[in-house]
Amino acid sequence: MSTKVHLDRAHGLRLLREMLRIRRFEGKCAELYQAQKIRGFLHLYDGQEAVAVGVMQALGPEDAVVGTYREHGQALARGIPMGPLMAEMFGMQEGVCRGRGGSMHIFDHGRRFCGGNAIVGAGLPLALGFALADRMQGRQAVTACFFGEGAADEGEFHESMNLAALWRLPVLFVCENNLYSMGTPLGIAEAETSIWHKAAGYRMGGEAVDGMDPVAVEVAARRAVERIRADGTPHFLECRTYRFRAHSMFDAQLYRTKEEIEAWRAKDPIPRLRDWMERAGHLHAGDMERLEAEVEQEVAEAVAFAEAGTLEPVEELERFVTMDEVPQ
Amino acid sequence: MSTKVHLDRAHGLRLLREMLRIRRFEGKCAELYQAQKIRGFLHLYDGQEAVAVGVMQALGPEDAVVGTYREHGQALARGIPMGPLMAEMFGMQEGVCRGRGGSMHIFDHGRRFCGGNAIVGAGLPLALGFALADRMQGRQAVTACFFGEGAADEGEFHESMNLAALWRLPVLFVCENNLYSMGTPLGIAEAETSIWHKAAGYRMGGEAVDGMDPVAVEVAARRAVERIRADGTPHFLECRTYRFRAHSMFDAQLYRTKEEIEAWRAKDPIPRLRDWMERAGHLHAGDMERLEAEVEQEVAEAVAFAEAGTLEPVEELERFVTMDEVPQ
Amino acid sequence: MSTAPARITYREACREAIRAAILADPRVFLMGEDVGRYGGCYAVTKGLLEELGEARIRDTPLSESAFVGAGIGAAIAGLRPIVEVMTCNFSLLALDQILNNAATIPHMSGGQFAVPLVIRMATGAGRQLAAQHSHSLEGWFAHIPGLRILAPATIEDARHMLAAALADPNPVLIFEHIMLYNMEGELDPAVQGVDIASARIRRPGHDVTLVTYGGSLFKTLDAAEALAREGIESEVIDLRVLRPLDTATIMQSVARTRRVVIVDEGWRSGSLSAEVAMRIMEEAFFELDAPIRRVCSREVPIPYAAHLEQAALPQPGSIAEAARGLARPAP
Amino acid sequence: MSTAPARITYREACREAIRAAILADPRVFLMGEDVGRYGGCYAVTKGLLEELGEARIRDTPLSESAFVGAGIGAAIAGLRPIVEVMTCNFSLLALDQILNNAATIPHMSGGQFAVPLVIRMATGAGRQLAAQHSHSLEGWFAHIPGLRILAPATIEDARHMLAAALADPNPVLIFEHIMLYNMEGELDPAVQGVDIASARIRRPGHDVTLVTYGGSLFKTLDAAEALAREGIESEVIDLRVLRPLDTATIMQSVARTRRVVIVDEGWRSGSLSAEVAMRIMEEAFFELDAPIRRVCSREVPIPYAAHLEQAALPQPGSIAEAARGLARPAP
Ligand SMILES: Cc1ncc(C[n+]2csc(CCOP(=O)(O)OP(=O)(O)O)c2C)c(N)n1
Ligand SMILES: Cc1ncc(C[n+]2csc(CCOP(=O)(O)OP(=O)(O)O)c2C)c(N)n1
Ligand SMILES: [Mg+2]
Ligand SMILES: [Mg+2]
Repeated sequence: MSTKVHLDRAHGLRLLREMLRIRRFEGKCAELYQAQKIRGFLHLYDGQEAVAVGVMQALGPEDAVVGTYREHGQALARGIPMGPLMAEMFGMQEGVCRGRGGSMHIFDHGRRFCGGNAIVGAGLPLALGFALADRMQGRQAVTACFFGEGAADEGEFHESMNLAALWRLPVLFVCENNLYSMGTPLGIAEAETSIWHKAAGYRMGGEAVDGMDPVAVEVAARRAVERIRADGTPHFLECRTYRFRAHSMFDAQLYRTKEEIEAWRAKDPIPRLRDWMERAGHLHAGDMERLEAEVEQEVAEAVAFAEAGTLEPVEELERFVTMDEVPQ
Repeated sequence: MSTKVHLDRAHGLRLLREMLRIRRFEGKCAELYQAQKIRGFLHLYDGQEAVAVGVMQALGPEDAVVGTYREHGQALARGIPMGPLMAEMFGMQEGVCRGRGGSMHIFDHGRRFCGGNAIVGAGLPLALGFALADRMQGRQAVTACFFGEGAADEGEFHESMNLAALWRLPVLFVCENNLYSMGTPLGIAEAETSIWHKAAGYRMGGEAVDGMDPVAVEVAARRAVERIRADGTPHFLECRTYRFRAHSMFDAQLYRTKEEIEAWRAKDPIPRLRDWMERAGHLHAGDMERLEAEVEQEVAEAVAFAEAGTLEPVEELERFVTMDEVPQ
Repeated sequence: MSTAPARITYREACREAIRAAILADPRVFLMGEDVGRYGGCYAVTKGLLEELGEARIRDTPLSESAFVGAGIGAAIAGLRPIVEVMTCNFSLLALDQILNNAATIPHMSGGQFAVPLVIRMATGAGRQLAAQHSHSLEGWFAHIPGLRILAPATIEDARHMLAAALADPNPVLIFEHIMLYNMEGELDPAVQGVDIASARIRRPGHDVTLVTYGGSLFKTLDAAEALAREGIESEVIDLRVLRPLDTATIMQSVARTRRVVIVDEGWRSGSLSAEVAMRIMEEAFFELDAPIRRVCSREVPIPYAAHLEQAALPQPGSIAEAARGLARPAP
Repeated sequence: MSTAPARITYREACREAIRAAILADPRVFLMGEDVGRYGGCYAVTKGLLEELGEARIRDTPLSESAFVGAGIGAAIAGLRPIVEVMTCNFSLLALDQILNNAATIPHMSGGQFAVPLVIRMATGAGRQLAAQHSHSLEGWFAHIPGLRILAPATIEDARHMLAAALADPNPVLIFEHIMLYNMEGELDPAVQGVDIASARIRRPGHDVTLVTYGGSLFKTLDAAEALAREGIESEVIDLRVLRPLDTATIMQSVARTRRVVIVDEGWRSGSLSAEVAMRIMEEAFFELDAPIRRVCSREVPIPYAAHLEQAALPQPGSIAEAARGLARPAP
């Protein structure tokens, strides 16, 4: 696989479509939350789409992904189909986790997608374990581990970075720095606000990248993954991004200004890529409309799938508290 | 207080005596452990005396100290009298903690000495709290927080460093880097083995100092404490040192060579300071003998004090599980 | 101050408690994640930063161990910190500090240092927050010597327990059930404080004693109403203080009713319900006419789906059912 | 392999169990603090690094949360890690990973991922290690659904439980009592494995049932000997598995003896003893001739001084005393 990204028409359309799928899926989720079809905590990825979409381009099916609780985008970009994802949020047994996990706990065994983790920072050690298992079993896989910049405050971040570097574990650390952890701005939470600089403290390679540009993210991710595969050492990618919406559905956003949000909206990765493709002649008339229509259709089908879902029988409540065997 | 250390005769003798007190006290402890007068875990400070003695010169009674489980040296240098310290290790109620704490849990309210903590890294957050309380109550005090380089692996180290730097808390972090955490050499435990460099990752000032030289430690500590008092920001001091003996009384030291130990013994801070003072004309004939005799006498008295101690009545076992009032 | 009872939510009662404590004592301050700018995960502390300033309302980084430990140190060194651990689900990250430092230092230091610290956290399930955000750990924490554990279930307790907790020279943990924050009720202005030592009988009865606390209190009272319609009068005890347990109040009730159901949102095995039952067995075995029953959470990570979540938790129906079985024993 | 019973220590049995497991399955490895170069805090793993190499015997940094979490991830991804948390006193630092990840992911993922992980730790008091190094937390961990909790008390269990734990598709925690490591005894080579589901009667008797586990087993057997000299025949049950509890074995014994004492080194309130008692009350209330008694640790941070430490722990004397009170009720 090359680290050069040939941003031809097909690839550009793919990135656009992937981002659009996340955006429209989540727009629908917000609606459905108001309609009380979806409940619990719902954290939208709105604005951050370029990160997951860019990073996932660099991964193959043999690789693994550990996500956050803001992981719809990570899950969709990883290829988890929309129907079971939406059904999960409806709490239906047709959901990826039988409706037990909800928005914050998406898992997909086949796609090596291990959470959906609602404890900030708790996914990092899991990623080490995946990488260690791959290494010890002679697989060339890379584990991509997503986390917010808030996770970098936690002790587990420190322990995990050290262990990954020390043991040369094939992990791609993807920090989604959206400048806030809930309502706490970065500068209120961290003495060193350049997150990727922290990697150097563990002698780990790292860099910052424009997280509002899927191509930039993809290029950086491909380069990193290639290096990780080659020499086995971990790498750190800080993706500078922003969430356009509230932290969750219960957030009045008293901690930031409308102007700041607007300034970031101007960098919205979707119109930005669209415009670039237009200028480069890669986007033809009607392309956007077709994409939008296709995505709308997919979302509608996902909702229909979820609506048609059934509830797991209460008798199964205790199933899988302990497992009878290890799923292969 | 000046950051210049006037190493005159009096001061030199003081440093020598303080180190000797620790060395001889612990030599006796080791004997008494064999004689089963002292039990539990016993971690000797043998070789590291220059660190505690050097740092404590920079502190006044208004300052606070948080120690490790290898804290005899820290406790003695802080001024905790030998008798109650030895009685503590005998498990006598005349001990500093009524015999409840033993070697790993020395506390002294009057001297603001808050542990003796046997959970690696767990003292760091306590130090932040002391510093915060001093700050909020308008006291100019500094909290000196001791920890081994092994503590730097723990998540609590990371969280504490960040919080101290972020909130500009008056803490002097004193890392006693003796190259091993139990039997694990530094390079096996940490990707970045220069501990003081870690401070920069939190935008905290730091430096490494020869931990086998009490004067070097004192100079660095005085400079740091002065700065902390002046601008309130924390500072990091990595003291490069070595423990001459085993980790604890149960350690066969399979993990390091006799040659390595001998090489470090050549840097023993006590003969080193003694020789320097001799050369500088500060040490007169008979000084050493007198010092040794005085310290021997002090140790003997401490042992006698401990031997004469009494056991806390079993009826008091539950006393202080909860407190009736806050001691002033 | 008006003497008319004011209508107020549990959330507002918590907020007012914090506000009043900070205004009353310069040593008191609040720290925790998002307590300031965000106004608190459950909006408890909204407006306090603006009113009380950054020194007294401190937003912390996501560093549960460090800021809880800093609270312990600050308490030892003379302050009276209120530390908010956003929810008990995150308290595991600070458990070493709580158990090995806060609960231990007073005894281990031979009584030299006290730890007058208050830690607040939200607890409980019911909002479809799924397995990692729905724990009820207060009963589990009650295992630890040296701690006092409070579970305010009423608006009055939410308003007044904090002051008593701050006056205690020991570490006190306060667990606020997430389903209570929106509860509205009257606060009697004549009540100026509450004790943090005793259980309370929230409903008198003579047929069966229902022992509970926190978020389960109202489910239990609902069950009691249903039972009353069937002619079974149950006495409902709100433990309020989970450690140390006020066993006297329980034993007096047992002596009257001779039958007990314990309702506890913790997972059944090893829950506080077992301890309460054992205390009754130890102190009042021969008073019992029937084995004690308990209604606890099912032993599963709480699922997201509403019907599964509700099935996992104690409910008025299951509580009434357990009581019915006791009060009308099969012939 | 010789068929004569070999004399071996509990420590050696633990070591041999690890060694054999690693040799038998390429997916098995051990990681933890000082398990390699140092040979283990309690010398359990001495020599294994030299024999098995760095890939299989991994010294970790002091990062309990990270390496336990890494063990969870590795188990999910196909390995069979044995993670050593040096002692349970440090396990609090990894509790979030254990509870919120290991115990939760199988259920929360709808059965997609299993966590076939074994975590070993030393537990218990008795060596004057003082408050922060003398916890008995195994009963407390037994509150958590999704975990299996083992307390090998005999050399046979120390030797064979590990293999069964590794074969379990679920996270299994093994607690080894520090006072047992030096115990020497015979290992029957004919026994090739043990179950990790059932309790065992270690001494039959008909007057009173003494339920215990781990380090307290031998104190309890001593008490039983003393009682026997007075004519009281006690049945001693070694729980072995603290979660899930094998209640059938207990109930059968209770049906015979009708009297129970539970011995548990955990702090009394909220200890496993309460759960065991409550189970008996739930399943065999009418079989009981007397209230269940328990002998637990006093509710204090364990002090350093030997006489205080011993006073804080269950002892043969206090166990016998409790049983005596039951078996010969006051007239
Ligand atoms: C250990 C822990 N502490 C606190 C929380 C509550 N919490 C949920 S999300 C969040 C903010 C996380 O910020 P960040 O890591 O930057 O991710 P983002 O929400 O910005 O994507 C917090 C504090 C949690 N889930 N886990
Ligand atoms: C959290 C925790 N993990 C493990 C231990 C066991 N332990 C005791 S001392 C020690 C080594 C600590 O090394 P270091 O911090 O360098 O201090 P040193 O012993 O060298 O003074 C370890 C691992 C502990 N006490 N606490
Ligand atoms: Mg963020
Ligand atoms: Mg060291």
